[in-house]
Amino acid sequence: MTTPNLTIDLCGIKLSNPTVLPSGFLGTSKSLLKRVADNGAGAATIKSVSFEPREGHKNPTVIPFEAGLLNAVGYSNPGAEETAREFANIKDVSIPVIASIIGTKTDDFVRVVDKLSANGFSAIELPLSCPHTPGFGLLAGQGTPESTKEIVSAVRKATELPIFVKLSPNIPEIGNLAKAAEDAGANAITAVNTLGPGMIINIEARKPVLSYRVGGVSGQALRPIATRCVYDIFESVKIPIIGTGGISTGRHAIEMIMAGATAIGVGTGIYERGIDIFRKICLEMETWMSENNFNSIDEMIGIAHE
Amino acid sequence: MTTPNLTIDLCGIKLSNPTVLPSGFLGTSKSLLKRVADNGAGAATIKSVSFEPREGHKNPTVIPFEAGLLNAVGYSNPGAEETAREFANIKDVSIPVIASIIGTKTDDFVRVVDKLSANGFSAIELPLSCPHTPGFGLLAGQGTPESTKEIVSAVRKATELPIFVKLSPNIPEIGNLAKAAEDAGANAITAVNTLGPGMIINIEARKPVLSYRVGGVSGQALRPIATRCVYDIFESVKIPIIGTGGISTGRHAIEMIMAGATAIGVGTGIYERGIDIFRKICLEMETWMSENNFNSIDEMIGIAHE
Amino acid sequence: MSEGFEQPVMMKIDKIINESDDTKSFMFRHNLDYKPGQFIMVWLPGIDEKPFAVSYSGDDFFGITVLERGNFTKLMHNMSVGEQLGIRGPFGHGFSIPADNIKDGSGNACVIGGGCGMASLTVLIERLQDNNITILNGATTKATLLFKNRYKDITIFTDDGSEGIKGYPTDALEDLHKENSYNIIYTCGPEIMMSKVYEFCKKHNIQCEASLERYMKCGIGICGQCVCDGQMVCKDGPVFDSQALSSMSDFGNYSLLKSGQRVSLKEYGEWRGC
Amino acid sequence: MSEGFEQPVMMKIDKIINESDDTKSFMFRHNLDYKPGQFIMVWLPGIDEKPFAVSYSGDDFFGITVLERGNFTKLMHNMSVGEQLGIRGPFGHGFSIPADNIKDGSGNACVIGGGCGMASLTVLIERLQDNNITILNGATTKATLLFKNRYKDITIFTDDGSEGIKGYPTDALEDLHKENSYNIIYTCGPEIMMSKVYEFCKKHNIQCEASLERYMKCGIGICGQCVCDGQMVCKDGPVFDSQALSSMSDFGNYSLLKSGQRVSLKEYGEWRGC
Ligand SMILES: Cc1cc2nc3c(=O)[nH]c(=O)nc-3n(C[C@H](O)[C@H](O)[C@H](O)COP(=O)(O)OP(=O)(O)OC[C@H]3O[C@@H](n4cnc5c(N)ncnc54)[C@H](O)[C@@H]3O)c2cc1C
Ligand SMILES: Cc1cc2nc3c(=O)[nH]c(=O)nc-3n(C[C@H](O)[C@H](O)[C@H](O)COP(=O)(O)OP(=O)(O)OC[C@H]3O[C@@H](n4cnc5c(N)ncnc54)[C@H](O)[C@@H]3O)c2cc1C
Ligand SMILES: Cc1cc2nc3c(=O)[nH]c(=O)nc-3n(C[C@H](O)[C@H](O)[C@H](O)COP(=O)(O)O)c2cc1C
Ligand SMILES: Cc1cc2nc3c(=O)[nH]c(=O)nc-3n(C[C@H](O)[C@H](O)[C@H](O)COP(=O)(O)O)c2cc1C
Ligand code: FES
Ligand code: FES
Repeated sequence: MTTPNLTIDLCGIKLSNPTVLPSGFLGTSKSLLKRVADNGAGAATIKSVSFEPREGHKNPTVIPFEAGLLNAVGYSNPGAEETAREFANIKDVSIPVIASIIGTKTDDFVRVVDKLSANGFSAIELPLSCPHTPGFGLLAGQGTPESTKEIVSAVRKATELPIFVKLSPNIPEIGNLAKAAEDAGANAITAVNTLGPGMIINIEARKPVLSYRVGGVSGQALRPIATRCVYDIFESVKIPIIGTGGISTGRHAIEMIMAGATAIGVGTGIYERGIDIFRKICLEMETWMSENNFNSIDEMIGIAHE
Repeated sequence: MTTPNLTIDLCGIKLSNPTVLPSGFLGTSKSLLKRVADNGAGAATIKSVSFEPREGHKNPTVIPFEAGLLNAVGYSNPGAEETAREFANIKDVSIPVIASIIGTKTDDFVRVVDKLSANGFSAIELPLSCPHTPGFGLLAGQGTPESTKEIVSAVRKATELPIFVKLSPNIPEIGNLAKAAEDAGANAITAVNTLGPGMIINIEARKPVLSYRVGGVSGQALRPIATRCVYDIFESVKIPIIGTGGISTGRHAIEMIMAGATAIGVGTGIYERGIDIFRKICLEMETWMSENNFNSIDEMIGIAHE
Repeated sequence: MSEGFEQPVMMKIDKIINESDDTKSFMFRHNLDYKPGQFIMVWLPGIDEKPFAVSYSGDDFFGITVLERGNFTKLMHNMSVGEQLGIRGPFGHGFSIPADNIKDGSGNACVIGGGCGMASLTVLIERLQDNNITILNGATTKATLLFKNRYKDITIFTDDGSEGIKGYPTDALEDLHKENSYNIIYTCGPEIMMSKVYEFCKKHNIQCEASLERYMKCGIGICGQCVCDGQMVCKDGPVFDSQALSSMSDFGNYSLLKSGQRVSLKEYGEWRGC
Repeated sequence: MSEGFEQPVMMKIDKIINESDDTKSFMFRHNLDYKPGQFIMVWLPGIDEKPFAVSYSGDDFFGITVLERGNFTKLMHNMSVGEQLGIRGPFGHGFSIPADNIKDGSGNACVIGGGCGMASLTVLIERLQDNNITILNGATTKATLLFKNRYKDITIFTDDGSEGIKGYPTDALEDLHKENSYNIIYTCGPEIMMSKVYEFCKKHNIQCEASLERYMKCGIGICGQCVCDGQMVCKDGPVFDSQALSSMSDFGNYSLLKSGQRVSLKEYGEWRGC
């Protein structure tokens, strides 16, 4: 029996396998992206970058709970200029690297895209969906079809790179929103960002643990909801989906692909299984695919809809 | 040291402790409510009842996953008439019993309230928040401030009993919605119903496991989000809150109370720890309260806001 | 929580056995940690999910026996070797084996099956081999008799006398008990039959264990669909002993339809049939 | 995943020790499963959370030693016995004890601490008691010297000569090594000092283990804040050996500010101070 082929074509970008490092995990430096590549990821996303530097929230910013992580990092990042410097010649990293870009106004997105234009990123991701940072994402009204169209159209004019739009699982009609992004020129949908927000209170301290009090939920808790979002989006758009949320095994990855994902994000899973989780997931996918007579990822995309 | 006092006053209803059986768990018969009372619950809610009988969805209707349960029971219930018969003389049950009432139109709610008026229920709960049953809750637009006001006002005219409005964790501005319910005459807020919906796909079968494909998420996955909802609602209304979502230990219960809940619902926890979970939670609360010098529930309500 | 599968696991049908005109057994290559009397939920993806007893159990296989009764069992009967079914469980509490009062091998036990209720009793019978047991098997007619050749010492009853003794197995109990002085009687079958067995046991102060059937949804003791007088048949049962049965006035009388409506067992049986 | 606490656990301060003018130790009654070199995150509810080494460790207690440096440590210094701090961890990888090359007791080890970096080394020193060790402790001046009376055989250095030998501990290394021929040198302190120790070890082919400090957010190896050349100090470190250090060109040179900006250690130190 031949080994199953894990390669995918993600709107023109070739990935050796469908696993993608999502934004906010390890994406602070080129050195870490190289390590992620060495550990088998198919592609990687840098930590979201705004035009100006941001310190983010005070600690604790990330806290594990029984069913995943709660985080309110607050989009800390060194700003567009410093990011362009840190990730210069990004092609040194052996896998495609996606630049995640945030802004409070449409203009901001374009300014960051411009700053990063010489870096050699493989795609631009727009997370219009953070549930817990004032001025950004949902808290800035970016989760509506109208503002999604506006931002995507503006970025579309500023770059030839594929544009990924990252959506929130909190949106009830997520299919419509994905459609709005597609109509405005997005080349892929990343689904999803964190859920909630949620809160964990330490009862002895009588205080929320996160210094920002609330934070987005990722990991196991998010997985069934992320799967449903991908399932819904798959019925609404033709562009590929990067299914993200709670994936930590090859089975989870295949479940997401059957729901309609072409690639899959693995973030919180790194905490659960270590940085080599990308390689582990690929091995598990290969084994399962061999046993179940699948030769390629393409054969599995969206088949739960049949 | 004296044993802490777990009694609460929930908008005029006296409970021996804050634990409440939420709707949809075991509330199909008077005999089960008695058993729940024997196992230490402070109050119990019957399975939601519509005017006409409903068979609900096909099996599987409930499925456990790593972080809780996924369910799409589809509001199966024998209808108002039969429910009035099954729960006749409900005062035989030693704890207050809450009637959960659903409808597709405002009128439906009132008709069911009328049918149950002679039963002796302690309160009426209106779950305007189911995320996965067509014609009901969110899928019928019942999660807006306007429709909430309309339904609550109509039921307010039809009964003197306290009205609990049960909200969805999917609503971003949950505080506003709670306020709308309070303004229309609700006496308490039950927060929250299930999250999502979510989907679990069996990859060998290549099909969603729930026959309805998607279902609401309860249990651990829901807890941080439910806690945040209660925290937000506590800042928006004066009426008490029944905090519900993922509670399975005394610590969880106290966390929810510190977020602002007066009573706490325990549903999925029954699966995790058995039907005597009500007694277990009360014991754990007593122990913790003794060790931390709390004498009553009242002293803890909302103190995470300070 | 269950120690088995919380979510359905797809298993290939390894063998199909025709047990009678309208009953087939489906065999799977899997070691299921199963206690006689427990049940599993069987899932037809996209169709429905129903509870079944395990009727064959070994180190590397198990099987279920299914009477064709409605759409779901019809679809199952149309399946072939190599096709897959989803299995979750096992769930619930099984029979006590050996019961305390026959642990020393001195006591006698009787096992009474009716119709496809026999499917719940076969693994029990095998586990009781080292004890003194009487096996009674009833069916409406010869063609629906199950497992008549699976055990040496089995007494067969048919309503129409087409095989074995004509009549109900319960009719023979009085004489058999005089002879064998049973310590315990295990039963599974139509509830009207089990209710007769229970009454008989009560009268003669024999321990009784009956395996009940109710329409199930969650299978894990939370939804309340399978209630029988404050007991959840899926979790507290499906096997109940004399003491539990004595407080269950619904036993032999009432059951819930899918909507939750409480009806007579007759009405339930008519609905359950299709 | 950590084997300790994933979420902060509130612990009462049991005792406070004044270690020097600007440094206090906070003791807790709890048996922490701690390996020397690991760190814990300390939470002041509603304020912030920072990493600290464990400087005291016993069967029913542990302690941390804190230099008053900015707002967070000032708030800690104002706390009293009976007040509570949130503790999660321990996290990361510690020192190898005994290192492979001194397992048989024949080899020699040297421990070099600088400033409050000594706090990371005390438990290590206690665990190494059965081996031949040299302890060097450096500080800017007498008043900031830590743990000078905690060990018998300790050689003290101050920049100003106000106590012990005037100069840096690294200045004495050449002579000490001639005499003792070290197999391993453990170090924690200002990175410029550790970097010197590392270079010395490299030249003489001695195994080196250094405990690095970077600003931390998650503490659990996912956010990338504490990166040092592809290594996460919180998870892959904070202790790194010669081999790891040799591939870390940022070691001794660069660190990330809270925003993620990569700056020289000097700039980092100035920011870190407040
Ligand atoms: C725990 C449990 C597990 C089950 N598992 C399975 C399973 O694995 N597969 C499956 O297909 N079904 C299963 N069932 C369903 C159940 O066995 C049948 O619904 C029940 O036995 C009726 O079967 P029938 O339709 O063949 O009965 P019928 O044909 O109506 O009756 C069968 C026999 O019962 C006796 N009997 C009937 N009425 C009386 C009476 N008034 N007095 C005395 N004796 C009487 C007679 O001997 C009669 O021939 C299970 C039930 C339970 C409780
Ligand atoms: C793993 C780890 C855990 C830590 N845990 C704690 C903790 O528990 N508590 C806490 O408060 N902080 C902790 N820190 C912080 C850390 O110890 C200090 O930031 C660092 O030691 C500087 O301390 P200082 O300000 O006292 O140094 P300084 O006063 O600047 O220097 C201290 C001494 O280091 C030596 N030194 C300085 N410069 C040189 C040089 N150029 N060449 C040679 N030697 C030199 C000298 O002997 C000098 O006196 C930890 C750090 C790490 C790596
Ligand atoms: C600590 C942390 C930081 C994150 N930061 C970002 C971010 O900067 N930009 C972004 O688009 N998503 C961010 N996310 C969301 C993740 O990219 C991802 O969508 C989410 O965690 C769900 O995937 P997972 O369950 O595999 O972690 C962050 C998540 C976590 C836990
Ligand atoms: C199987 C199941 C059935 C439910 N049925 C109802 C219902 O009929 N009406 C309702 O208001 N909520 C229903 N719910 C929601 C619960 O009442 C509760 O709000 C939710 O499960 C969160 O609490 P938990 O995490 O403690 O289970 C149901 C939940 C489950 C899991
Ligand atoms: S089937 Fe749900 S409680 Fe038994
Ligand atoms: S502090 Fe987050 S990776 Fe180290």
